[in-house]
Amino acid sequence: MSAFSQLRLDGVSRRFGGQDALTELDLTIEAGEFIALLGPSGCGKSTALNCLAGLLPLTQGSIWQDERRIDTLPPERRDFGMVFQSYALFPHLTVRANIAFGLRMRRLPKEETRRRTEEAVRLVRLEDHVDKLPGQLSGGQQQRVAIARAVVFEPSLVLMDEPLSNLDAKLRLEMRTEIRRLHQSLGLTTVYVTHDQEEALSLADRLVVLREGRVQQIGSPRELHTRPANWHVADFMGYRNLWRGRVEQVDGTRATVESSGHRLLGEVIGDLPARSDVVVAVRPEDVRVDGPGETPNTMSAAIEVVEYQGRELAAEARTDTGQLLHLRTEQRVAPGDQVKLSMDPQRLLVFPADATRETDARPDRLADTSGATR
Amino acid sequence: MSAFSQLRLDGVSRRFGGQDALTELDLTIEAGEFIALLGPSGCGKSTALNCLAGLLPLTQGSIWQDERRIDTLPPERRDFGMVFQSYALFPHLTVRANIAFGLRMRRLPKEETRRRTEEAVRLVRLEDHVDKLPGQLSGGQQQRVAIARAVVFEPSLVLMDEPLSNLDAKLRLEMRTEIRRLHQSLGLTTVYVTHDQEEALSLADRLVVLREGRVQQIGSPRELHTRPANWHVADFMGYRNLWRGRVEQVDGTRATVESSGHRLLGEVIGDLPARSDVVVAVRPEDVRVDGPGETPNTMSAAIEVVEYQGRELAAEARTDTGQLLHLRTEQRVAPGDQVKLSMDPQRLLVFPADATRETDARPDRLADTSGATR
Amino acid sequence: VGCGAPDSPGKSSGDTTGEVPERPGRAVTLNVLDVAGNLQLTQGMIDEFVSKNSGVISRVTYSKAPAPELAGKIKAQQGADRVDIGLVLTGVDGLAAGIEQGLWLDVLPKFQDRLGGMRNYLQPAAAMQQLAGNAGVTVTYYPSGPLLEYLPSRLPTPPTSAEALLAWAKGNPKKFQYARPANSGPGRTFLMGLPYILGDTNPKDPTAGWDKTWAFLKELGRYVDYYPSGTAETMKNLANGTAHLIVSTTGWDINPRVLGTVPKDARIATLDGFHWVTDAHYAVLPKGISTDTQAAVLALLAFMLTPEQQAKAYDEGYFYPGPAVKDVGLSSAPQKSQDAIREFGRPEYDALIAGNPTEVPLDAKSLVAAFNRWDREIGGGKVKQG
Amino acid sequence: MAHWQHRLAERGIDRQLWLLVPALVFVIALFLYPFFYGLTLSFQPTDGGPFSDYARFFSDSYERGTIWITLRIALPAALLNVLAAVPIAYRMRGRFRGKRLVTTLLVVPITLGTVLTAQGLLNFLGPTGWFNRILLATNLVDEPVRLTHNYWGVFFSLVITGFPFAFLLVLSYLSGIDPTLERAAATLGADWRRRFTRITLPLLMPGLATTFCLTFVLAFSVFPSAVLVGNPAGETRVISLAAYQAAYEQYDYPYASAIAMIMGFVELVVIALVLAARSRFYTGSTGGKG
Amino acid sequence: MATITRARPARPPATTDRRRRITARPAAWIVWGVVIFFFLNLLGVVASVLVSSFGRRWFDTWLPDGYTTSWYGRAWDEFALLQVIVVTLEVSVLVVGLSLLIGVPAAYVLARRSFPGKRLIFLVFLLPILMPPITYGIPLATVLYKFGLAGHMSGVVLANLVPSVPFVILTMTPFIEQIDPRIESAARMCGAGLRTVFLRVLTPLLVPGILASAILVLVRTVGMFELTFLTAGPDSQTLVVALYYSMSASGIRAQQSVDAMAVIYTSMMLVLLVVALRYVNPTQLVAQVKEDPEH
Ligand SMILES: Nc1ncnc2c1ncn2[C@@H]1O[C@H](COP(=O)(O)OP(=O)(O)OP(=O)(O)O)[C@@H](O)[C@H]1O
Ligand SMILES: Nc1ncnc2c1ncn2[C@@H]1O[C@H](COP(=O)(O)OP(=O)(O)OP(=O)(O)O)[C@@H](O)[C@H]1O
Ligand SMILES: NCCCCNCCCN
Ligand SMILES: [Mg+2]
Ligand SMILES: [Mg+2]
Repeated sequence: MSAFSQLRLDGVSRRFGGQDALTELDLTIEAGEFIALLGPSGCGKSTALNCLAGLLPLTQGSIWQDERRIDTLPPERRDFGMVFQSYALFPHLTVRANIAFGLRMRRLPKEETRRRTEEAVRLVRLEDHVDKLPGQLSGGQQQRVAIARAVVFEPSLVLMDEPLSNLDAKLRLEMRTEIRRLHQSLGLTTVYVTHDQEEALSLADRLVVLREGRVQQIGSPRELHTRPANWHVADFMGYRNLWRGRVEQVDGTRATVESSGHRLLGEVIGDLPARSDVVVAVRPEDVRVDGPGETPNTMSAAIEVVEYQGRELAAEARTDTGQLLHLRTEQRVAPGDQVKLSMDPQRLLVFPADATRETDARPDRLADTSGATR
Repeated sequence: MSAFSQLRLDGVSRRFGGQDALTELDLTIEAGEFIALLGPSGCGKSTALNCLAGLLPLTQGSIWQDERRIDTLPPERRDFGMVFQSYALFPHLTVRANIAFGLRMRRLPKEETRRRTEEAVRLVRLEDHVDKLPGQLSGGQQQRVAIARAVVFEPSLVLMDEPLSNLDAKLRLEMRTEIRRLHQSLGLTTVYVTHDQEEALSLADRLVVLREGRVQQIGSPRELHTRPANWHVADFMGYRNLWRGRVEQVDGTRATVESSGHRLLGEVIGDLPARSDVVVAVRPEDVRVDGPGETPNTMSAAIEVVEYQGRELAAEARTDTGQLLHLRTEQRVAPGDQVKLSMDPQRLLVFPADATRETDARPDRLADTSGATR
Repeated sequence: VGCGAPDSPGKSSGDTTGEVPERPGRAVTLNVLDVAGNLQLTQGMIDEFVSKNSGVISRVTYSKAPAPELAGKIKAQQGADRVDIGLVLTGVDGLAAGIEQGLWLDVLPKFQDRLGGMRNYLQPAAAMQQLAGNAGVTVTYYPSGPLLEYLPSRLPTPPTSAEALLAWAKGNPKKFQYARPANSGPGRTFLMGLPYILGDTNPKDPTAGWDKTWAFLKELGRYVDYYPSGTAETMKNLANGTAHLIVSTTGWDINPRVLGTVPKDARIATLDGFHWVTDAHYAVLPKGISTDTQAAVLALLAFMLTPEQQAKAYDEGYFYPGPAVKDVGLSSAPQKSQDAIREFGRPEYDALIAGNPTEVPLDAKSLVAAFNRWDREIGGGKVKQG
Repeated sequence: MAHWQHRLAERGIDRQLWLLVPALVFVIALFLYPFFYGLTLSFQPTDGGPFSDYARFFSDSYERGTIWITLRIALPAALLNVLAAVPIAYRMRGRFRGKRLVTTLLVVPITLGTVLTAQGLLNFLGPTGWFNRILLATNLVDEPVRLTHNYWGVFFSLVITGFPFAFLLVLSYLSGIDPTLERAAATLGADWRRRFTRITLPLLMPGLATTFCLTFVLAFSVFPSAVLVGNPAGETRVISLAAYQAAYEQYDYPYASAIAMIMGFVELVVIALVLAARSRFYTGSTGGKG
Repeated sequence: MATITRARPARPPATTDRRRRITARPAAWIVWGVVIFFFLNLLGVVASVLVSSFGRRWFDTWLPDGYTTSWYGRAWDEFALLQVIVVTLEVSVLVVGLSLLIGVPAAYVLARRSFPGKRLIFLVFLLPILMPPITYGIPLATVLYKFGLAGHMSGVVLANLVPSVPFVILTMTPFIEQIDPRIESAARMCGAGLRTVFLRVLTPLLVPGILASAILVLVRTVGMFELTFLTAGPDSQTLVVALYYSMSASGIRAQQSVDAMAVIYTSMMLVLLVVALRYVNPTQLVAQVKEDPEH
């Protein structure tokens, strides 16, 4: 293994015919880290991964493995392993030959190739399937072949592009566990692309959130979850309730915001001049139903729609000022119920409404939900 | 709308060259109901839907709309709307023409076609995109066109085949809300295919769980969630912890089971002779960490792996008898922590281990996790 | 230097212009290209020469091709200065095309003395040699036609004059056939023979001297259903009864009956006042071959013009009679030839050949002009008639 | 500072383009160079100014007429080949027993070659051929129908040699259309006729246009069969025959080149028209491939 | 509570033999009728040549008077067909092999990449298919002779490559487009260079496309008269040259012998096609067919 202690992306950019797909990505990856690239469809995740892999030439910037510049090397000389979204197994080769491919390319002695292939097969528990062709395997099994193929030659870095997105819910959960186990047992440095925030949160040591080719935030799962850097990240991290508002008063990290007839108290993220436009964000699970009455951020609302989600219910409620609200609760509410809702100011985040571009400045959710009142 | 009060599937079966894809499906759908067909990949969900739509001839059975037999009608004369997994939008027609297609086929007056198309466009909020071609829309927008196209002619039944599986997590959630809203506002009878149990639970009035072409259970979301009919359904409904065991004693609906060194008390599902082989199932979220010490089903374990999942953590723990256990908790556990775990006997289900086939008799999970101890 | 224009001079691949020795310095490999079907008559001669003179020609290869593409191929080779065809066997058309393009070496008068057999040409063969100018050497000759061919079972008494032919055709529409002259030996012989039969002003000038011929053909054309694309098809139509009267030549009369594609009992007839329009095959040497090859080919040609070798040209009546030189009796031909001619030949040919004048065919330019006019006015005219 | 390779990469230029080089070198050396030689040759007539061979062609109605004659044969033949291929290929999409056999049978005629086709047509459709014998024996006609040595002979030979190509191409384009689209149309109430006319046909049009162009090119350069089963002096005197006669009967290569250039130009005009019409249809992905 | 419904409603059991047709029958019958008519006539065309080639004499009758194989014997001897066929096979194999070798990489680039000038290059590859060989045949032969490449097999092969390489490019491009580029990327990530990717991954996956393309190129090469004739030497004539000669050269030749030649020609093509079809489903000749399960 051509190990390294640091991999450094330095202003990595990629344009496609004048359109920026990835802009100035700076990122340092420590050996052994598990990094997740996260973001909505089209944000440049795969572009970043492919640039790292060498499958896509950069249009700007450089990539350094310790003191060695590698962005000009072709993919086959970077010694990285990669797991692709739809597995990209070689359909004409058996499971064994698929897994052994990377070792063959390295012209290892026959015996060693055999030994390491067997080992990898055991690692992903496919002993019974080594002689099958990929077409004869189930999705989960194919996935495991793809992983074994990518790690068998002990690459210095493993790249994974939405490796679980084609699996059904149950299998996805199982394979997630598997990947984490592999990462830990082999100590592989991993860069993992996903658009599923839950997956990213549960797997990665650090998350990189991209939007329109630009890094929005880099941080630990907990940072991302509790302190998104802006309302776009919040939106993506599950803050389903996003309302526009205007700051009335800022007090340290607390701000009082007026939003469609409600006065809300929340945590300020970023710089917030008084009277500026803001977006207030809160997660459905942070909206409590009939909580202690004396807290701030209390509003009465009528339950409109209820979805059963097992232990919990997901519901939509409309406040008396007409604001639509998503919430999750273990209480058995039903459509038509009048409830009192409250939100912990710690959990209610206040972001500046970035008015750089008109379309960006308007939280889609807000527009959408009000439109749906018709 | 050629409304009906009942749609009845009577022993509907479909074979593909000797292989049963769907076996004897009996199901009665009441007008206005939202039915979800749920099951793992390849279980026959799409086959059932296509039989219903008339896209696939039955090999046995019949379909009745009230007293009218319809399984011999071609699809275009059944008057059902269908939303396809990959949308199947007509790529050469604009959004407007796609949506109007069904009305055109019914030779409605021009004016009415226009009016109803506009209405449907407004319903799915695509006013700004009516003149675009499908290729110029995002996934979510395409989805909405597909839905509008299927409902615009007010079909007596709407069929949806995994309509959300191609969307990213955030969009999936939004579209789910949209579909439910449409169902409620138009009062459409809907049959919905998915492999995502969460989706099925949150949308449907009744769920039909299929496995290998056979119905396993039909029931409300709550029934499915809390009382799966057998361990396969339990497995599919998120009971990640499945252990083999042996009944020691049955007491009404309660059984005492011995499973890998633990004595567990749980709810019996189905008929259970004493000393028979059973499968014990419990959800990760029903495993409590450091709960009240006096309950039954208590075991001490060491946390092995922890996944951050926002509010909660998902963790794997190994009991002192070596059993692997998945759990979810809001407590901040860390790998290596020694914890006391407990499970409410109400939430621990005991199923007969159906030994009809060798492979079936062995819960995969159990085999897998024990294999993973290496 | 890269690619120059194809016709720019390249490097020569051997001595091509110097003195031609009596015998090649070293035995040569000879590539023969036949575009006239001549090898059927002469391959035996060439093979015999090679087996007897392996010091002159060590190996011979044969290729055959349709005539028209010949010039293009030789041109391409000469343009590149790499001519590998040592001997071309061709009819009048290919010969003339090459002369016009300057493709052939002038064999005469330079090597006249090496080709003694040329002094023994039959008179009409000598006339054909005259036509060839200095480039070609006549190797086989036949008087050709025009003849009419018919089956007595279907047509007991054939017309024997031009007027009678026209009248018969009128009375029996669609039953008279000849193939498109550009594609058919008998067709073109008929075309070239008509001016003599009809007494046109200048039988050698199709543009200005064939008024009667063109008028006759136009009139005749009214009763012709269509013009087949080759002689073989007219023969087939004669055999199957679609046509009752077709045009032919001596070779086309005898050989297809030998082959069995025309019933043995078919007969021939001639039109009053007909002249034979003769035909011949020529040997030509492309410019650009080495002097050794030239020497070898000249020796070969001298051998081919001896009476013993010429007797092989009787073949199975393919080019009847075939020999270009005098005093070659059928009895000196191979037995197979003798048998075929005895069974399928016609005794009356000797008298017909002796009793009617012979004419050389049109020169190539006039012939192309005649074809062109025939295509436009006679063959193409069928369209307008519907 | 961006690496120079990066800047080229942004425009789509990188080392992989070297893979084009062998084919390009090949086509330039062995086609473009000789082709431009032919082109220049056409402007160097044996006598007259640079355009006199072109003028000569267009001023002679017998020569000029070959364009129309050729179009009159090639356009309907190409059209028929394409149109006949559509319903047959349409039937061949699903799975059914004997499909492989039928497809093989439909493809096999590409092996026949011009000569066998011509000989076969002359034998089979000729006045005493089986076809006429059957017609006569069944009293459908009183005297043999003439189907060779005229327009129809050439037309049939173009159908026999062109249809398999068209069929293969149309089948491939058709299979590139996601069958789900038709199923979707069915659930929306469209019967098979309207499924075909509203969905399949519009999506197939670009493929049909391409197929038409390729079969048209094959038909337009028809030559041996125009001579063998047609009436080469009259109604099937196609333009390639005019070029052939110029080159190989009159040995006037400049004139032959000029005719060939005119021939290529007419082809390009037809193709350009078809492609222009094609661009009015939807030409994106149709979902069936990939 | 709804549970699994097992009780069947009291109703006559649904019969299964009444199968609904999905599409209208008359249209299907017309199509199949036309296809059958086409095949019957095609059969007549082919059989009449075949019968004739074995016919001793065949005048105004349904079948020949007698049968013989002598036409084949004559053709065989007259053209030394054994050698001609061997040459034809060699030329075909070389042309097919080389045109794939040159064409597939180019098709790969055209299928996968977009770059400035791509349209122009496409046009350049289209031209040799559009232009009749008359336009460039003679100068091409001159070039080949000039470099000593014509007059033997190499010239024939090179000349035939001129239309074949573009043909491979045009037919292979859609096949390559159908292969998931991620499979290549996966191979490269496993350490395979471009060459290995081609040899070990792309080639096996492209087999149907390569075969289809090879068959079409083969058909064109075996049938290409002009370019072959202009560049062939005495030892490198192919079957089509002999065939055209037998058909159109001056001199007397029985129809049957031309028929025999045509049959030999077609048989050779047929054998090659059948061999190829053993390895590839004809429905996949031009594209992988996504089958509609409903029929
Ligand atoms: N080959 C290409 N040519 C042109 N634009 C491209 C190309 N590849 C990607 N893009 C554009 O670059 C942007 C980023 O694409 P990328 O594939 O990296 O997104 P992603 O985050 O991986 O999305 P997804 O979740 O859908 O996979 C998109 O706008 C996309 O349209
Ligand atoms: N056209 C077909 N020919 C043969 N077998 C088929 C065909 N269509 C489906 N099957 C088989 O029938 C079974 C059920 O398939 P179906 O498509 O209904 O599954 P599904 O539940 O929709 O799965 P998924 O979630 O993957 O869409 C599978 O085993 C499948 O392989
Ligand atoms: N007499 C016309 C036949 C000559 C053969 N030429 C073949 C050309 C094929 N395109
Ligand atoms: Mg991506
Ligand atoms: Mg499905």
